[in-house]
Amino acid sequence: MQTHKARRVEIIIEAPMESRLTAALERAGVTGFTVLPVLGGSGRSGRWTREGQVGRQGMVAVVCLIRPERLDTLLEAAFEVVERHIGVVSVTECEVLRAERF
Amino acid sequence: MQTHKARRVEIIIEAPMESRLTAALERAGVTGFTVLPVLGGSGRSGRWTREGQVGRQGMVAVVCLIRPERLDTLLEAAFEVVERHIGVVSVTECEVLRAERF
Amino acid sequence: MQTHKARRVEIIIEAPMESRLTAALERAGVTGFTVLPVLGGSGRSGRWTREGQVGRQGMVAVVCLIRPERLDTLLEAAFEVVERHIGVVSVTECEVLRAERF
Amino acid sequence: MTEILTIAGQNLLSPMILCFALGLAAALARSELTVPEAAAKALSIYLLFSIGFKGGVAVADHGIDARLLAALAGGVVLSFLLPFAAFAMLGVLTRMSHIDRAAVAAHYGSISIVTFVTATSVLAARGITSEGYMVAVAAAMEAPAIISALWLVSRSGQGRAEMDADLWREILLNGSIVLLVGSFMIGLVTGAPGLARIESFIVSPFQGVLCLFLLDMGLVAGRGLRGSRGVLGGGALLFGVLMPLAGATAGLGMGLALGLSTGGVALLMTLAASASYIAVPAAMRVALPEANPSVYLTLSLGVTFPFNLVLGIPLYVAVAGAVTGG
Amino acid sequence: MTEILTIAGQNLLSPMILCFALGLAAALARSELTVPEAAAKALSIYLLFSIGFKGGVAVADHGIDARLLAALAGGVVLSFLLPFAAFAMLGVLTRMSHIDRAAVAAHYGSISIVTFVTATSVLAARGITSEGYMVAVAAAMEAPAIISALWLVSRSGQGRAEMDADLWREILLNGSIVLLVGSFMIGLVTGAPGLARIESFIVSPFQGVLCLFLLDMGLVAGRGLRGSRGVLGGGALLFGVLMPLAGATAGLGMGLALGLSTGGVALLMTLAASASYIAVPAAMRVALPEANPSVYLTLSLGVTFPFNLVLGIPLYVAVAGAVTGG
Amino acid sequence: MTEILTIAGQNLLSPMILCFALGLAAALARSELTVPEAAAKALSIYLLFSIGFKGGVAVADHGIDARLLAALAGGVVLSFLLPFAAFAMLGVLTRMSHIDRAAVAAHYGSISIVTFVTATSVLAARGITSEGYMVAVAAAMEAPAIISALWLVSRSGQGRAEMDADLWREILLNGSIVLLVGSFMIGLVTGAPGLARIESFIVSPFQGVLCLFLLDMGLVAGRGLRGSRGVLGGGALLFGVLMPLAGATAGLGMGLALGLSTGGVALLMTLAASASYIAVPAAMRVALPEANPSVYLTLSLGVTFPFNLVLGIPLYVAVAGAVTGG
Ligand SMILES: Nc1ncnc2c1ncn2[C@@H]1O[C@H](COP(=O)(O)O)[C@@H](O)[C@H]1O
Ligand SMILES: Nc1ncnc2c1ncn2[C@@H]1O[C@H](COP(=O)(O)O)[C@@H](O)[C@H]1O
Ligand SMILES: Nc1ncnc2c1ncn2[C@@H]1O[C@H](COP(=O)(O)O)[C@@H](O)[C@H]1O
Ligand code: NA
Ligand code: NA
Ligand code: NA
Repeated sequence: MQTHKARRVEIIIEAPMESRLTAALERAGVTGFTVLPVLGGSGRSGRWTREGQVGRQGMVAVVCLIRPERLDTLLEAAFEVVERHIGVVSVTECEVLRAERF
Repeated sequence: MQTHKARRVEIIIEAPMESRLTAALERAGVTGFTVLPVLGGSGRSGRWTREGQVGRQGMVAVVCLIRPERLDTLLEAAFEVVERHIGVVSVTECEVLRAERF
Repeated sequence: MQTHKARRVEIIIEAPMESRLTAALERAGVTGFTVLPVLGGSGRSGRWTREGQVGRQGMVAVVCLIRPERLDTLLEAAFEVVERHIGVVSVTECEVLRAERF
Repeated sequence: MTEILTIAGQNLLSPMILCFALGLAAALARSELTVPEAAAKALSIYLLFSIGFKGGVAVADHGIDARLLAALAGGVVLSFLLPFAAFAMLGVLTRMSHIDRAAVAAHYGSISIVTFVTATSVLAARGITSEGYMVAVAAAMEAPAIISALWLVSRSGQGRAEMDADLWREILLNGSIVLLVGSFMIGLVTGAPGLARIESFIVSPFQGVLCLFLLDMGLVAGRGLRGSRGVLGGGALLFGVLMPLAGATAGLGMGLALGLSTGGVALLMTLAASASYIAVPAAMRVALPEANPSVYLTLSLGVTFPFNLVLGIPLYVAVAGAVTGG
Repeated sequence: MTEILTIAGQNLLSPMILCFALGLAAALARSELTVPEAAAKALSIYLLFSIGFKGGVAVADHGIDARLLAALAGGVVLSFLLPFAAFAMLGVLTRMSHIDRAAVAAHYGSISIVTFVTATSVLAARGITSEGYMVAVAAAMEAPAIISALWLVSRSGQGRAEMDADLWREILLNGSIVLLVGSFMIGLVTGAPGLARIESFIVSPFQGVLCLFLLDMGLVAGRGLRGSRGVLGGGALLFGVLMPLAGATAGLGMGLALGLSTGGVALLMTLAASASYIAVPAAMRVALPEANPSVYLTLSLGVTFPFNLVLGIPLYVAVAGAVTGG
Repeated sequence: MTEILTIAGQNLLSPMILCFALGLAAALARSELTVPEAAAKALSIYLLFSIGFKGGVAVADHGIDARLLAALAGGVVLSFLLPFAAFAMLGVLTRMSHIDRAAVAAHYGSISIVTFVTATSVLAARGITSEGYMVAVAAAMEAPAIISALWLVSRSGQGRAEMDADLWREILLNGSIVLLVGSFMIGLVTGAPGLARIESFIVSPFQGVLCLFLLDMGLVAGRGLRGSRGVLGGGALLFGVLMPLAGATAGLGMGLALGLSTGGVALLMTLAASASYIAVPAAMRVALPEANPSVYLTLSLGVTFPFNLVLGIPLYVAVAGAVTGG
């Protein structure tokens, strides 16, 4: 099948920052993203699990498929938000179906 | 460690279509897949979150690790189901342990 | 933006094994990981969904971003735990922001 | 008239409606208040189980009414026919595409069980009884409208409806039908002694649970409305208010023809006036993926549901009382 | 005999059993009805807390019974020994692998707390009292069977059991043991005054909550059965019915030896007859990953659980009544 | 003094506190017992709704008290000022960074609604009434402390607080404020007749629900404590006990100045003594990401919350009684 080069960006970020991140992505012209729940994790700021939490703390994973040429704009927008916060950003090369969607 | 070339296909699709997609994958000879929950997202059909939903609307992410030579069959089967529906399909190159499982 | 080569390891494993896996990862010097919930899946041991379960059965996905040179240590640690259990391990090349975090 | 105003006033100031209003206001003000999905689903399971069970016990108590089958048939007929009225009205009032009109029509032929539950609680507060089997009628009215809508699409040739055996099973055995009919039958079998064992679970807390559930419905409806501003034009909004009135009128006629009690007529009017927002949307995503979900969800959940809750139900109860002299 | 039939009939037509049947039927018919996982877990927390607390209050009221420790020891002995019977019976009736037999045996030595809860509700409906500390006996019977099963595996040399300190902690401090024992002790400490404060939460709605929980159990059991057709042969199915009877007989003997009341004997029979489907499966996935989960889950949840619920419990209650003359 | 000991003793042996202790012990022993997140959130929605509604009904019954506005203002003033006391005390007792001190201070100026709820249930058990509008005071005290803390940070120049319109909306319209104020107003509007309709849902099961909720709080607090061993030094621990006493003293003064009833004074003391662990932490993650969440969460949830629950509340109730002569 016909596929098209793209990038898959995965941003793991604190839940209270989710709406700020997605707003920044939209401002940067990102046309789509998907938010996945996260159960727990570990990093420089230690271990956490959803069970050791009250309220809306915790993290989410935002996945964003994007044309390669738009990657830099996206990363800059994401970095702006992520900068002072805990969380990680990774980028993978991928292929997508239906390029007109991106 | 010994690893083997494979493809990771990620299909984000409406929940009511999940069983149809997995049935199509099974018919196409796919030996395994994993379904992840999705909290929300945004795309051409606008923004949605699980909280703005009643009933079983919403989306899921189906992840499928597959031998490279089987990719085309899988994509055709998936496309058949996804075609008229909202959602996205991406393919990444990867390596897997225990190739005999795929 | 400045990005750095890394690997994204995704391990799908039974929930009762999660704490053993993350403990093994930590012993292997992994500095961070993220645990995602899984709704269901299919593989050699058949189809399962969270709804057909009582108690804490089911699976989780553990995602681990890691420097390329540490990959082998990680895979060996993971394999040790996964070996006799159902589940899959995949590795993707990726780029990360803020390399000092890994 | 004063009767209508009294009922409407009492209804407006009931904890249920105020909870709905609170949820709506919170969502429109973009508060992050949410009821977890699992909790909302658990509340709806409770409501369906309770109302089905109590309906079954009522039928067990009074004996199987001869009108049961007639009422079921009447409900099915209404569900089949209302989509045609909705489809035509949308043609006059809006410029929606053929497919969108058909999808919306399916929603208005089907029913909203929460609207029905709220109506039963209004009746209970006024001491008006109704036929226990009305819950079975509600279940029977969920699906037929979908057939009419798909027929409207296939006739037009302007789209393709994807129907398969799986979809039929999903529609006919959807969660709320199974739970409603199942608990109705359990109530029928166990009768009053069964009720006695679980009364303090399914009867006394019922209205309080309904409050929390309507709070969540308000949140969901409000979020839906915010997310779909501009999706509906004035004509569509008008439809969202006129169609329930048309449906209620048809329900009134059918209820009288069936010889139902005052409460039964009011409930049948409510069923006909209400629009689905759970079972039918899911079916439409599979069968008519090209139809725009924002349109039908906003109409049924954002416009018609609040209208029925706040104004419709008191109106239907008052009219049913006046017409049947109950 | 007529006594058994009466109890069985009443049991069959109770809302609880009918709810279980509804869930089973819905799942087998592939309805999409589901109880959210979080809701089901919340219901089970409620049931465990309520039954533990009430047990503690009962002990506080009647004073610590001299037989408490003996009953605990008796339960532990049963849990240790029953796996050997199960292992042997599986060897005769089936061709399962050594490891699968051991894994299944662990389940049948351990207990199902929902079966126990249902039995207490059957006793309550018949006005039969029982020793409050039976919930502590239930908790004590959860884990010993696992040790026997792992010993059976290691003795055979046909597999390797992975036991570590973590696993022991997970087994001994698993959620249901902690909640059951913890709420038992809270009930013991607060006694009747404590109960008075939360009675309308943990006593009156209990049977209704049990209904919804059994609805979910029916759904889960039904989905499990559908997903594992062909996994069990006729011999295994027979085991799923004979083993609880064997267990109940052992429980009867132990109960009489301990001098328990009619209700206590019935509950000990039920515990011995029931098979675990929460704690033990999780432990088996860690300790005996090669054992096939479909086999042990289908047997314990799909065969023995419904059998006990529908036929077993009334039988055990009737037999306990006849034998103790209660 | 004996009064304090009596209340403390009764409190310690209440099912609520024992449930909290059970959760704490289970988590510290690394049991895998958990209350699903959705269930815990549902329980908290129930508690907030119930307490808000009952407060509104109480105000509707007694007429709007002239002191309502004064009490609201008094609460706001306390919430504004307490962070300065906390900030100073932390400076003396610990070596925390400026930013961490400010973040902790925000928590102690704000309130814990569960602590408040537990105090109302202790009052109810002792037959002490209080002003219905205290729930509105509680809501009013949630946010002001955040402003003080951010001002402390910006003044110091040692960090940067990220405040935007979105964050203000999130703080002021956070779930618990909206639900508490909303249900208060619903109770105010519907009054006693509204309460009658939902009484068996929001009144009778209240204390039982609180038990399960505190069980979960114990689990969460225990897991938090385990995960952050070594994060807090002795000075910080001392702060976690002294600051609530300081807050309670300020609350006592304000309560007397406002002329509140015995119950009202006890509740205002409790509010001032309690520390937020939901709304403020989320706001801090956005506004002061450099502040260490382990520090403020462990202090407020792991130290001060248990202290208030077990010792603080009985003390505040006894002191309020002694001082007001109630
Ligand atoms: N190397 C990593 N791989 C995957 N997830 C990570 C990694 N490092 C951090 N995370 C995630 O990001 C969260 C915050 O990380 P940190 O900022 O390092 O404390 C962790 O709790 C994990 O969920
Ligand atoms: N570029 C993208 N990256 C990640 N997810 C996407 C993207 N576009 C769409 N999606 C997901 O697919 C859903 C439907 O997309 P669409 O069909 O464009 O409305 C969205 O709600 C997202 O969850
Ligand atoms: N090829 C695959 N792609 C994605 N997930 C898989 C695959 N194979 C197995 N899995 C996941 O791993 C679980 C156990 O697989 P198995 O050990 O093959 O039974 C399945 O239930 C899936 O969730
Ligand atoms: Na209708
Ligand atoms: Na047993
Ligand atoms: Na405070």
